[in-house]
Amino acid sequence: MAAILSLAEAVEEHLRDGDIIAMEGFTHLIPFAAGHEIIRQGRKRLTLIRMTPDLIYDQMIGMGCGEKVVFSWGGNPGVGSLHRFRDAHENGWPNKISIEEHSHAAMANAFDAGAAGLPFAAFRGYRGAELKRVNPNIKEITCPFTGEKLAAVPAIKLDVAVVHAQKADRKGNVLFEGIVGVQKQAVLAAKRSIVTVEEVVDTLAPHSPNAVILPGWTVSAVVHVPGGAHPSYAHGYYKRDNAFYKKWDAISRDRDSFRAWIGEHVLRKGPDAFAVHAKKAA
Amino acid sequence: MAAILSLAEAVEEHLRDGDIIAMEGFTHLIPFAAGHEIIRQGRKRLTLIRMTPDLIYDQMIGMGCGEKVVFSWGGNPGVGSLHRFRDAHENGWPNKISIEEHSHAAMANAFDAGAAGLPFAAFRGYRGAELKRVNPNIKEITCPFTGEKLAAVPAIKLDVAVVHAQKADRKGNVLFEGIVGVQKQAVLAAKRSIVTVEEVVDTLAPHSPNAVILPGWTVSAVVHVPGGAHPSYAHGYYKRDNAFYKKWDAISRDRDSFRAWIGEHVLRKGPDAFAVHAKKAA
Amino acid sequence: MSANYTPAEMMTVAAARALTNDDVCFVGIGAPSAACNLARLTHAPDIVLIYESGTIETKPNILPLSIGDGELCETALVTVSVPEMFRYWLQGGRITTGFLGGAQIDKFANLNTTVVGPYEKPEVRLPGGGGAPEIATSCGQIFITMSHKKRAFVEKIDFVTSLGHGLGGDDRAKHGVTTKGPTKVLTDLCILEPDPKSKELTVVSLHPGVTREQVIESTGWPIKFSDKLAETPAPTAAELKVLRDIQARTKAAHGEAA
Amino acid sequence: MSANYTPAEMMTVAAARALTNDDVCFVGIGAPSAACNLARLTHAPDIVLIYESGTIETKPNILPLSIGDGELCETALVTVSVPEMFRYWLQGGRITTGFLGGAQIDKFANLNTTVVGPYEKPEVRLPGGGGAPEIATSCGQIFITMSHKKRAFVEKIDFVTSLGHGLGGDDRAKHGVTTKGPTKVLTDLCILEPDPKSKELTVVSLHPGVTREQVIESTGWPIKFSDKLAETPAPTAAELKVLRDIQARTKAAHGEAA
Repeated sequence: MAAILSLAEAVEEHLRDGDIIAMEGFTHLIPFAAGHEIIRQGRKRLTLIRMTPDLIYDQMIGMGCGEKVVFSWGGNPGVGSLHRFRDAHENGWPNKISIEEHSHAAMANAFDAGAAGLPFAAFRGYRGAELKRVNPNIKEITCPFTGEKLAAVPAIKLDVAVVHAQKADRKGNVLFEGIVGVQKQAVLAAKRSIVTVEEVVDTLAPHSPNAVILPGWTVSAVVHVPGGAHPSYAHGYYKRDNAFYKKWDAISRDRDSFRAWIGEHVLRKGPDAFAVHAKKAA
Repeated sequence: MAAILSLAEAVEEHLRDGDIIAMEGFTHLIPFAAGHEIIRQGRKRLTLIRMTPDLIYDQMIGMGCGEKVVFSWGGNPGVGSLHRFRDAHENGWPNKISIEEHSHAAMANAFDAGAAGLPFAAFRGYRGAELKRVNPNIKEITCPFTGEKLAAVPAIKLDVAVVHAQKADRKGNVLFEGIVGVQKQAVLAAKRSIVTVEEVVDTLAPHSPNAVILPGWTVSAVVHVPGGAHPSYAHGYYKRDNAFYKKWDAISRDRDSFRAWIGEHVLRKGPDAFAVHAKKAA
Repeated sequence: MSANYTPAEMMTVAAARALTNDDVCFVGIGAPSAACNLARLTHAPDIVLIYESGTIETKPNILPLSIGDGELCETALVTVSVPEMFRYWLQGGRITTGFLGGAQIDKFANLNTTVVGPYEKPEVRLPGGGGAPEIATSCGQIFITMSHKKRAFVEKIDFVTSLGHGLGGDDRAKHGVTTKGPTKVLTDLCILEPDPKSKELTVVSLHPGVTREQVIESTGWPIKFSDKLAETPAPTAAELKVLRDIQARTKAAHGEAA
Repeated sequence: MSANYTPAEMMTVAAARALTNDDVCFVGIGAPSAACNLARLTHAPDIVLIYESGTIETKPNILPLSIGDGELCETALVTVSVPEMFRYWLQGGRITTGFLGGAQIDKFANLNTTVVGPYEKPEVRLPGGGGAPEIATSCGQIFITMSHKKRAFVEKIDFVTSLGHGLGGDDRAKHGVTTKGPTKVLTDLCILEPDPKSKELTVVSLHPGVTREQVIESTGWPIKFSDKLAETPAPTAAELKVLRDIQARTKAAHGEAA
């Protein structure tokens, strides 16, 4: 059964230097508060897996938490580049990071395979695509019945999955709703998992029998962090702060302005700072 | 967009002699009314795919609709044997049928692969199991990263999927709820599909954004057949008729009593006969 | 002796006692379902019961006749598709204990639920494996419940539907299987466990009033007994009451649609 | 001439017109999203729009800034997981038309959204492929929308992020791809289509007021023109109104959380 912890406790207990982690959420429910806590605790040499590194990894990379990034689309959605990601990858600031680049289909299949306990995923992908040339983790497999050649990638296996959800009950059962991305797969592909939530409730009911729910015994720690997905959003709670995504371009373009922003909004703040963004939608 | 047809029209238009079909529903939502219509229309030489052939295929096999059965568990749940299935397989009455036997895991993976447009499914299965010896459609595949050997089975590709659901709207969008089995996968693995439903409604709303819904453009025909899953059940509408499952043992044990039952309850009846079983649950 | 309980009840109670509050069980229909729910309603209130129909953390008030009864979904935390159940939950390695039974079992706890006689021309065609082949290899351990009869406990089974300990010793591992496999066989006469080295099933506990002779007589191979052979504690009044209550509720419910 | 519309609007309108009421579109952010929703709000009310975030049959009232904006889910028929989207829906072959764009395109409509310069030591590191590599091969056909600039329309792209017609002719099929690939490239100057045999992009229609010289000047290879070169009909007042209305609503909405 999941333990209900503070964010500091959850990260201290479950996330270590050098871990292979995924902090998922496909535009929706991105666990920013947890990312800030990881920065505050100064975690290092993490392998950071996310389909879209987004601002959360840009912030962590800029503060030196990362050693390797595994991703499929590395931009600031609708805005432009992830400047801290590029600065680390291209100039080694604050430290050199390596990249493993895939397509969305490859990573979605790799998360699915990880959740299913398989060693690899086979899919009809990368045909005529040059990533095959530069990524040794893209191989080929032949269908034993038709002879068709398919792409194969290793399953994603995580030390820790970190995700944000709408609700958990007191046993740590977690409900996701809306754009659910690969969060469930990430948790099921991980040895340990931290789930931040908008609300801790007595019961998740009423809900569809087929709702996207993770039982508490599949989750290591549940943390109550209202607003914890800002500047991404939480369906049914608050909207995406598109304006902040645009502002981030200027903040992150320059190393000093980035450091200043992190100092003010991360290092000198705590998870409670996110509460202001948590206003339940009508 | 799905056409809303009568059951006779739907079967006439979409289901032909010699087709490879799956009539799915894992104990729940088994499309019995459609099975009876197929018997009335005298379809022959069908390849009948179902994880659990259940009474629906026992009835169709006993009336000579089948040529081959692909399955993973061939009993009358909680009761005993499928006598018509065994009589056809063991004694060739009313005609000889061949079988292709798998495990549940293999068929569930094969339906998933069919829906995903893949030629095969790989899974950790059949280890030390003798079905590998007697079923040439069970092969081995090696993970290109770890060298682990996994089982492989061909994806299920269907001419027609026939399933039953709770609701469809007038555009033919279909909602499934409760034990959803492999129905969605079956429809997505098929060239054509017939979906019988308890209710046709103006809108499926309100429902979870993540409900199990098939868009109308993925379905060929929707047919309104209240009670059409009896003696199986429809979550939220009526319960499983366990007593009938027990009675079937005696009815089906003997060829004449079976024929008599079919004559009275199938050949001399129509889909309306199922309406009596459709009482909405409180 | 004439007990105030049946041998079948003793088997179910013994199976229930073998479960712990921390178990995540993959439950089959029949005796396993009765045993798992008896455990849940007695000493293991938090035990997680999963049925292959996709129902997770189900708490049925009546025992299902089929693996997909509505009761299982209505009382579950959540219900997933069958492909997800077999891919993410069973193959994903989340199940601690799986239950199996069969028409035939051999001394290494390999099971046959497929055919009596040759596969191509069976004397008796059984329902088949269903989930068994992968339950047998994916769950942390396997409990087997069967009625103890000579025609079921045989020297050689006609078809290996699901792997137990194979040919014994470390043969199971040779199939690339890393899970424990059958750790207990619970019958209406006794409890058997595989020998730590040879993996041959050995009687470790006789149910009250059952003699060695009965077990020898009911087993199709020269059955071994443990040096520290125990007697299974008889079902308690509390255990019997809970078991009989749920069975009475079940009987009533399954008649209802008649 | 001074038109009452911008070249970007002309491009979006031209892309919208190329869509039919029967299309099932895999939609990307930006111009494709504007074009698909313009089509939906004008001549193709039943067009099915799918975004890779898992939203199926979405009818956004404002254009998403990100591929996973809440608006997409709130107005969708249903939202599925991202693995399901890529496995059952895209790979499953259910998409008639996919939209792509890029930083670089070559004469065979291969696209680069990965790097300018060498991959290992890029001059400019672009966001990367995202869904493009499989969108390019799994959809029935591909429409490409790009601003027509010499630095984008290049003789040789630095990295083949997604396959168009490869080296031309039947090279695409040699990669085991059976879908049509790029059938139209819609720019702010003109509409290009691949030559039926050579698959080289050919200008088939110039937007009003655009000259051949402008297109030649803006293309990094000796661009070919169709013998039956047409002029693209200017956007109608109705088309412009619908497009500007949704863009105005979008602007308002995206400011709101500031």
